[in-house]
Amino acid sequence: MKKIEAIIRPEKVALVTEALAEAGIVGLNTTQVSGRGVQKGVMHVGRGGMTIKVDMLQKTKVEVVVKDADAEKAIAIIIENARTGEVGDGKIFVSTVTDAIRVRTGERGDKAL
Amino acid sequence: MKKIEAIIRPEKVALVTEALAEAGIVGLNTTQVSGRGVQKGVMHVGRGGMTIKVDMLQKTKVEVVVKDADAEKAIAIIIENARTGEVGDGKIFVSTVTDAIRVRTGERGDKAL
Amino acid sequence: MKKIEAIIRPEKVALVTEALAEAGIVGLNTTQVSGRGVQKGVMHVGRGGMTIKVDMLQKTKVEVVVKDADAEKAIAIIIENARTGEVGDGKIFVSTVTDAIRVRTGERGDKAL
Amino acid sequence: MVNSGDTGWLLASSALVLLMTPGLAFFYGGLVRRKSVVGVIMHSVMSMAIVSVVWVLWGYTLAFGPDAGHFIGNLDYLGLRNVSPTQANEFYSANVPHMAFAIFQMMFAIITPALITGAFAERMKFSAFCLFTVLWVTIVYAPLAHWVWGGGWLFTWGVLDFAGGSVVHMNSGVAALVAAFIIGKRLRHGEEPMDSHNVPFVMLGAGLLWFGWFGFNAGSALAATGGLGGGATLAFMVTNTAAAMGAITWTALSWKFGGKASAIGAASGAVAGLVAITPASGHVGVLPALVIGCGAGAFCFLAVQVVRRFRKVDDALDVFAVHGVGGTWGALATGIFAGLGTMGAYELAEGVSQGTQIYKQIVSILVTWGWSGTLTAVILIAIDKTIGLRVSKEDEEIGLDIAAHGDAAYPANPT
Amino acid sequence: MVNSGDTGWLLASSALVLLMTPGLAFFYGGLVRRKSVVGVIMHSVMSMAIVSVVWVLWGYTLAFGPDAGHFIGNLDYLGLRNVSPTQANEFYSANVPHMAFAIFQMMFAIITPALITGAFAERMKFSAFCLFTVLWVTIVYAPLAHWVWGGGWLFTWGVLDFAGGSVVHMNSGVAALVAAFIIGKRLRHGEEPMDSHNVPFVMLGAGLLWFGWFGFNAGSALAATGGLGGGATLAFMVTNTAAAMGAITWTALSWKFGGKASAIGAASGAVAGLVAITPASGHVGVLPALVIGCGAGAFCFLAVQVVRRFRKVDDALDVFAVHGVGGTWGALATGIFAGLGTMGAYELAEGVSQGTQIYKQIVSILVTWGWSGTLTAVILIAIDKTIGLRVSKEDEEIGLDIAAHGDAAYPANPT
Amino acid sequence: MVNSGDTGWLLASSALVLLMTPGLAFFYGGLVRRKSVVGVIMHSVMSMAIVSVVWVLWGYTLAFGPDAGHFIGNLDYLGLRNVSPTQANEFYSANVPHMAFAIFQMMFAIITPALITGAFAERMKFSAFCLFTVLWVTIVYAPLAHWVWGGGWLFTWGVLDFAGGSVVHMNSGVAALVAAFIIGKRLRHGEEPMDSHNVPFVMLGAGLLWFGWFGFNAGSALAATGGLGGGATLAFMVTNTAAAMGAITWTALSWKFGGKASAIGAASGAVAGLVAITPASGHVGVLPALVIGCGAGAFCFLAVQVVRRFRKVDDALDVFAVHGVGGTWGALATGIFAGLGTMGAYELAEGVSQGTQIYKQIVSILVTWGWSGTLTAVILIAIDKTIGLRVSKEDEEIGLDIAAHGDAAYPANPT
Ligand SMILES: Nc1ncnc2c1ncn2[C@@H]1O[C@H](COP(=O)(O)OP(=O)(O)O)[C@@H](O)[C@H]1O
Ligand SMILES: Nc1ncnc2c1ncn2[C@@H]1O[C@H](COP(=O)(O)OP(=O)(O)O)[C@@H](O)[C@H]1O
Ligand SMILES: Nc1ncnc2c1ncn2[C@@H]1O[C@H](COP(=O)(O)OP(=O)(O)O)[C@@H](O)[C@H]1O
Repeated sequence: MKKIEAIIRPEKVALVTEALAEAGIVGLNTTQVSGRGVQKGVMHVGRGGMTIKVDMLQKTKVEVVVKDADAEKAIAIIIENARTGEVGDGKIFVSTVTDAIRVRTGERGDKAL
Repeated sequence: MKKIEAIIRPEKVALVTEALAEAGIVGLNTTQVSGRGVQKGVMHVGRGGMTIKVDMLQKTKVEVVVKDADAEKAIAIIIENARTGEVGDGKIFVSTVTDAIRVRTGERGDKAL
Repeated sequence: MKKIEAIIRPEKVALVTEALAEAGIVGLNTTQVSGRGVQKGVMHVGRGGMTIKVDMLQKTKVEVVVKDADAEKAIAIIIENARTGEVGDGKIFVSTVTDAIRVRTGERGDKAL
Repeated sequence: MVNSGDTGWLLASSALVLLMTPGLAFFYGGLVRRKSVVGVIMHSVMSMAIVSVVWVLWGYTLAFGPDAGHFIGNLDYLGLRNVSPTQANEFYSANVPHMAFAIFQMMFAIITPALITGAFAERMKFSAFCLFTVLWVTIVYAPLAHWVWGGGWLFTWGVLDFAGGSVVHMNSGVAALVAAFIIGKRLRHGEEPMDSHNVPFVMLGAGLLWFGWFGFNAGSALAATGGLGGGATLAFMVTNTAAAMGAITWTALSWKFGGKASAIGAASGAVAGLVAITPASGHVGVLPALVIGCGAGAFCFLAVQVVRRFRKVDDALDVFAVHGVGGTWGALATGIFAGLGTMGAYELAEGVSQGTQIYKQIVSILVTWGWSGTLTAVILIAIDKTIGLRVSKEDEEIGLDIAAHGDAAYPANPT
Repeated sequence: MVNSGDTGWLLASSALVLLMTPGLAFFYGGLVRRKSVVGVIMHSVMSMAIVSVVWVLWGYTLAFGPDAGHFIGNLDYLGLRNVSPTQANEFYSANVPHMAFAIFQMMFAIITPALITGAFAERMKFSAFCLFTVLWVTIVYAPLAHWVWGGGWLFTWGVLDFAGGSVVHMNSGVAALVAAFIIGKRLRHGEEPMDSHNVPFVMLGAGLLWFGWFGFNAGSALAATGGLGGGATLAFMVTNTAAAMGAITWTALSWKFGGKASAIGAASGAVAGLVAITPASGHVGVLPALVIGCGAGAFCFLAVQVVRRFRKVDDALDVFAVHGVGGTWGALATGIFAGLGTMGAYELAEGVSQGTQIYKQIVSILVTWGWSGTLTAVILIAIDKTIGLRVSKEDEEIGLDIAAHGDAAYPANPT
Repeated sequence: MVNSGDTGWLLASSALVLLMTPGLAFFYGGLVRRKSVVGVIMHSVMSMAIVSVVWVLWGYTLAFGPDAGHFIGNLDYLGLRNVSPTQANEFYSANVPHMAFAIFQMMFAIITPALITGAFAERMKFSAFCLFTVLWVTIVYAPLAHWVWGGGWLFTWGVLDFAGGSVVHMNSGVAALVAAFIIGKRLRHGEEPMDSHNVPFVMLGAGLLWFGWFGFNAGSALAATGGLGGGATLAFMVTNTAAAMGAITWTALSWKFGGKASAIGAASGAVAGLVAITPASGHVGVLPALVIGCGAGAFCFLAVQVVRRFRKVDDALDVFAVHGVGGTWGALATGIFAGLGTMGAYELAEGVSQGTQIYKQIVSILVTWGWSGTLTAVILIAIDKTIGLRVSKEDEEIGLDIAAHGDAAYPANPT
């Protein structure tokens, strides 16, 4: 199984997750994160307007665990729906998951997805 | 080392983490996530009650890195304490962690857990 | 590629991320998590001051995916900047990422970081 | 004569009391789980909307229409006809327009059912809630208000309830207990934590309640100077004093027994003190107010522990423990302390001894408990048998914010 | 004669109206995306700051200075000279100090431009917003206030606008539509969700608005008893009634057509009801208020749907649909219902039939739309051509909280 | 004679001032780190509770009891005996019941120690805080209030402090600086960011403060018309004007020097303007108020920068920079502008020149600084030596919300 972590614009989450569902990839979860990439972050002014620091931008991480066979499909769908062509569109990271378990039934492996 | 990510009902987090601690698994962290699985998500109505979209349900991700030997024990404890038998009980994903470091001391590997 | 997940004090995040940027490691994301380690957590009192439960402490997870070659450098920077020497300084976990994709361009692998 | 000073004060007080309901929305909203905050706020907001309409149509005339048999008001004021915006109704107050009195009373009718909602939070059908509000204000609230304030039998008999210890607090507190019992416990209640999701909201709500309560109690003199009981100034002062003592007492008890000086405890204690001083506020002096506030903090704190131990009922936000118990203590304390320390601003009616007054207060307590408990049960059972009282298990699991209102308080993926 | 009862009430009302602007800040702030809440709140707060200064320097004299040609006030009150803090200005009210009247009017001038900001939320340059506020209050607001309230031609001619249906609501609503059109849509509007990030904030804002509106409408009698129209008490009662009906109606419609009893709908409906009753509040009775509130809920609900379908314009927070449409309905309804059900507290001017009054109201609607629409456009285009109206694409993407104000509402990495 | 108009206004003002303390709780609560918000709110809430009780028991009589040697009030009003809820105390005001005056003054005594808490936020033991509040109100506040307002020597000598520039603001500001110094800096202060965790809360607090301040200043006339100084209307107007100018000035300075128009800056500037106008509010006209507000924004902005550069002291929420510096500027400005632009509503006492008045004001500044600074230090050192002032390192690290109050503001795992 593969875990696909896509860090995308929050505004694109609804599009991405709907498209994934249409392609049969229902199970997933999302987290609010802050991030910095090429789009480097911005100045922040404290009380009195003098203490300046760098802040990060708000992103959403979409995490979806899929069968190995579905990984490329999922990646393609995410790219298609999260892209604006502007800096800040985000990154996708892929890693290996060794097992999955459905809490309700105890089922394991691909069946648990 | 194994990383166990359990996406469970927020209401079950206290039970799960207490049970883990009793079994000697103290170190862990939790994150608020939103998720969608068999329990598909729900309609959301905007201002004026016309713009409808799909929203996700709130879950908590419990993340615990354990020695390989402890993985099955941890999984069993989580299942036991997070289960209601209803849809939405959640998923557990297992993956491999290649190293762990304790920031305070710089210790590495299993000792750092 | 390596994914480095550092769970540190929220107060240290700015220091850590600035130091990483200076070392050329710009891309990263952060998440608010709650955690428990040696620093075990604390009592919580409900309404009327009678229902007692254990709560967890607020931490920030800094997640950065780097080329294999950069992993040790990143770890060293994080340790240096996140350390106070007190319990609660945090943990770093390292795992393997099999692929990375830049959404905007579709570039893959190390180039996408 | 209708005058601008008293009228201005009554209108300002009415606005203050109105604000208590949004205050309550935040007090309650902060105390529930994150998935239920909008639903809880909606209970308060829709109480404002529904009761306002019921009141002008038929509520006011039932409660404050010319007395019919010492039991109910007649229909002379249906749709507020004959309720002048410029002339006084001498029976209630010669100093303010009749309609200003109707406005002020409306605000009490709004908040009373809103108080109850804390008991059945997170699990009642919204349609059932709406229907319940209409019926309860009409059947339970209006007659009781008539008896105590509108010239009904408790009024004539000399029961003291300056600003609503029985009409508002005992009434809603007992109804809450009954409602919690009839609707049943929240899913997995007692097994899972169901703690407050936002303590600052609780404190904001408590702050607005404290603020608005000055209108509630000091406005109940129906005049800025002179007026009922010991007058607005006395009521204002003892209100603040009891709130303060309630907060100190509850905080201290939580510190002693729970190990921490709980902020939710401070807020709850302030509310408990405010509840208990309500019936007494125009009738007692400052030192009795300290005692009343202290008692309120202690008794309500205790009641929360006791009710929570009693696992059969899930009065989600402790409405009974705070308003039922606090209101009862206040009604009793009114009898005990009436006339004390008011420097002549208020004295017991001629020929009435402290003992007699206590007796009257006890009767009013029993009447209120019986009336509210019985009729609330009848209404809720009737609703349950017809349109149903409780949401589906799925909706409760998801949370009413999304399931019933389609508005997640803090959306899963904010943009 | 200047008296303490009426003056106290007017000062209290002024404070209530002032609080509406922070209330609006939260109503609007909750409705926008998380990255824009501070920017939206700043719009309201800076309206308070900027208009307060403009008002005392030259705004008040332009609006309420002695009439010059039925078009504008002269400069007698420049810098508030000749505006006594103790003596009345008999033309406006004999019962309160002239300066108290100037204070009360100031609060209206503050909130009106703040209302507009919902239209161009999340994308206007802060410098442009500041300049716009100064110019708009001076050029658009002050003359219209003079015409309707300050002795100008609509006033003399007998147009009824008790508390600001045209001066405040239509005026800001139409300006909002024009502003939304000129500044253009938010990036990717219509393609991405731009929903409210915090529903409790919306409800808090609505609660404060409802509360403050009692000052807005009942204060507009300029006296606690007697005073303009049917007086403060009548205005207070109908204000509450219309708010309630508006909330019920909008909630019901969202339930019927959207499947859920929306909380944002309840809040929006209450505001719509309050908007519509504003011009009518001293002129109509309680039953007409029910109709006005119900109409407001329905028409504004409908207007939101219609405007949102019209994809060319992005009136971000539906200012036109609520204030423009609600205000227009209110102005019309004032003509239809004026004098009805007020029990003699208010009657149409002698010799004026209901038909004539409706005609006058329609004229006032057309005048307000034309005046506000045209001049707002002129001002905005002028600003656009000079200092520029809209932030850069990058700043909009990042969000104005950080980009313009350097204050993330809820920092990315809170400590 | 006691009359309803003035009494109603004073009671309404008292309610407004009470609300300022919850407002302060949110202003301060938003500014601290997320782990400390409940602790900070508790400081304000417990000030309300503790001071309310101290005040009725012995605080009021010490401050406003019949004068003993121009230094302190005697014990005639212990437990509020002899403080009538219906009769006036002619010495303070003939128009309102004596008890209404005691209520109004109580609200000032509540907020003053609450203001100080911003200095030692996030690190003081809760028990120490409680004890400090009791002692400080008794030893520092009550005598100073007596000197300035209660017939003491500064009062008799003709020092002007309309609504608390010295008694409230300088007093708390100087105490804050001393407290920050004695308790020491927060752990790792200066090394780690300690920024505000919730900007909307800051703005909510500022909005409630602005609103409540109308009661603070305009209520201090002790009458709706007539009354002290130039009267309530004048005080109301200049209060708003100074707040507005303060907000504009601070925002502009943050824009110029920090590159962004800070929202926290706007809120801080409004508060600074309100602080500075407080002593002057009944004594100056509108144009001087513009100057006072502008000066407040500038001086306090500057003071924040200076104090923050001075790394030895950690006045966490800039209490000294805003209240100490703003209060001092206001006291001085009162002398400079007293009587200017008030249109005869207020004039300097006969035979007193502007120069003399300035001299008196300077003396009052020196006295307040010395008194507050010295005695606050004594109290805090005594507490430190006995029960201890500061929490353990562990508790500070965890945050006082959980460590001291057991109530995490937003729980780690909300359900
Ligand atoms: N190396 C990385 N490790 C972890 N997260 C990253 C990394 N690089 C980028 N991100 C995340 O992806 C988001 C988008 O990155 P960005 O560089 O702005 O996108 P792009 O360059 O594709 O336009 C960032 O805000 C951050 O959250
Ligand atoms: N394939 C997946 N990848 C990532 N997260 C998932 C996946 N499937 C489910 N989840 C997470 O698990 C939660 C529970 O899933 P659900 O299907 O409702 O549980 P179950 O089917 O066991 O009752 C979801 O809300 C989601 O957060
Ligand atoms: N085994 C683990 N798995 C996941 N997260 C962990 C684990 N151990 C610790 N953590 C996280 O790291 C944080 C710091 O751990 P802690 O034990 O307090 O640090 P240290 O022992 O280095 O002082 C915890 O709050 C928790 O979030």
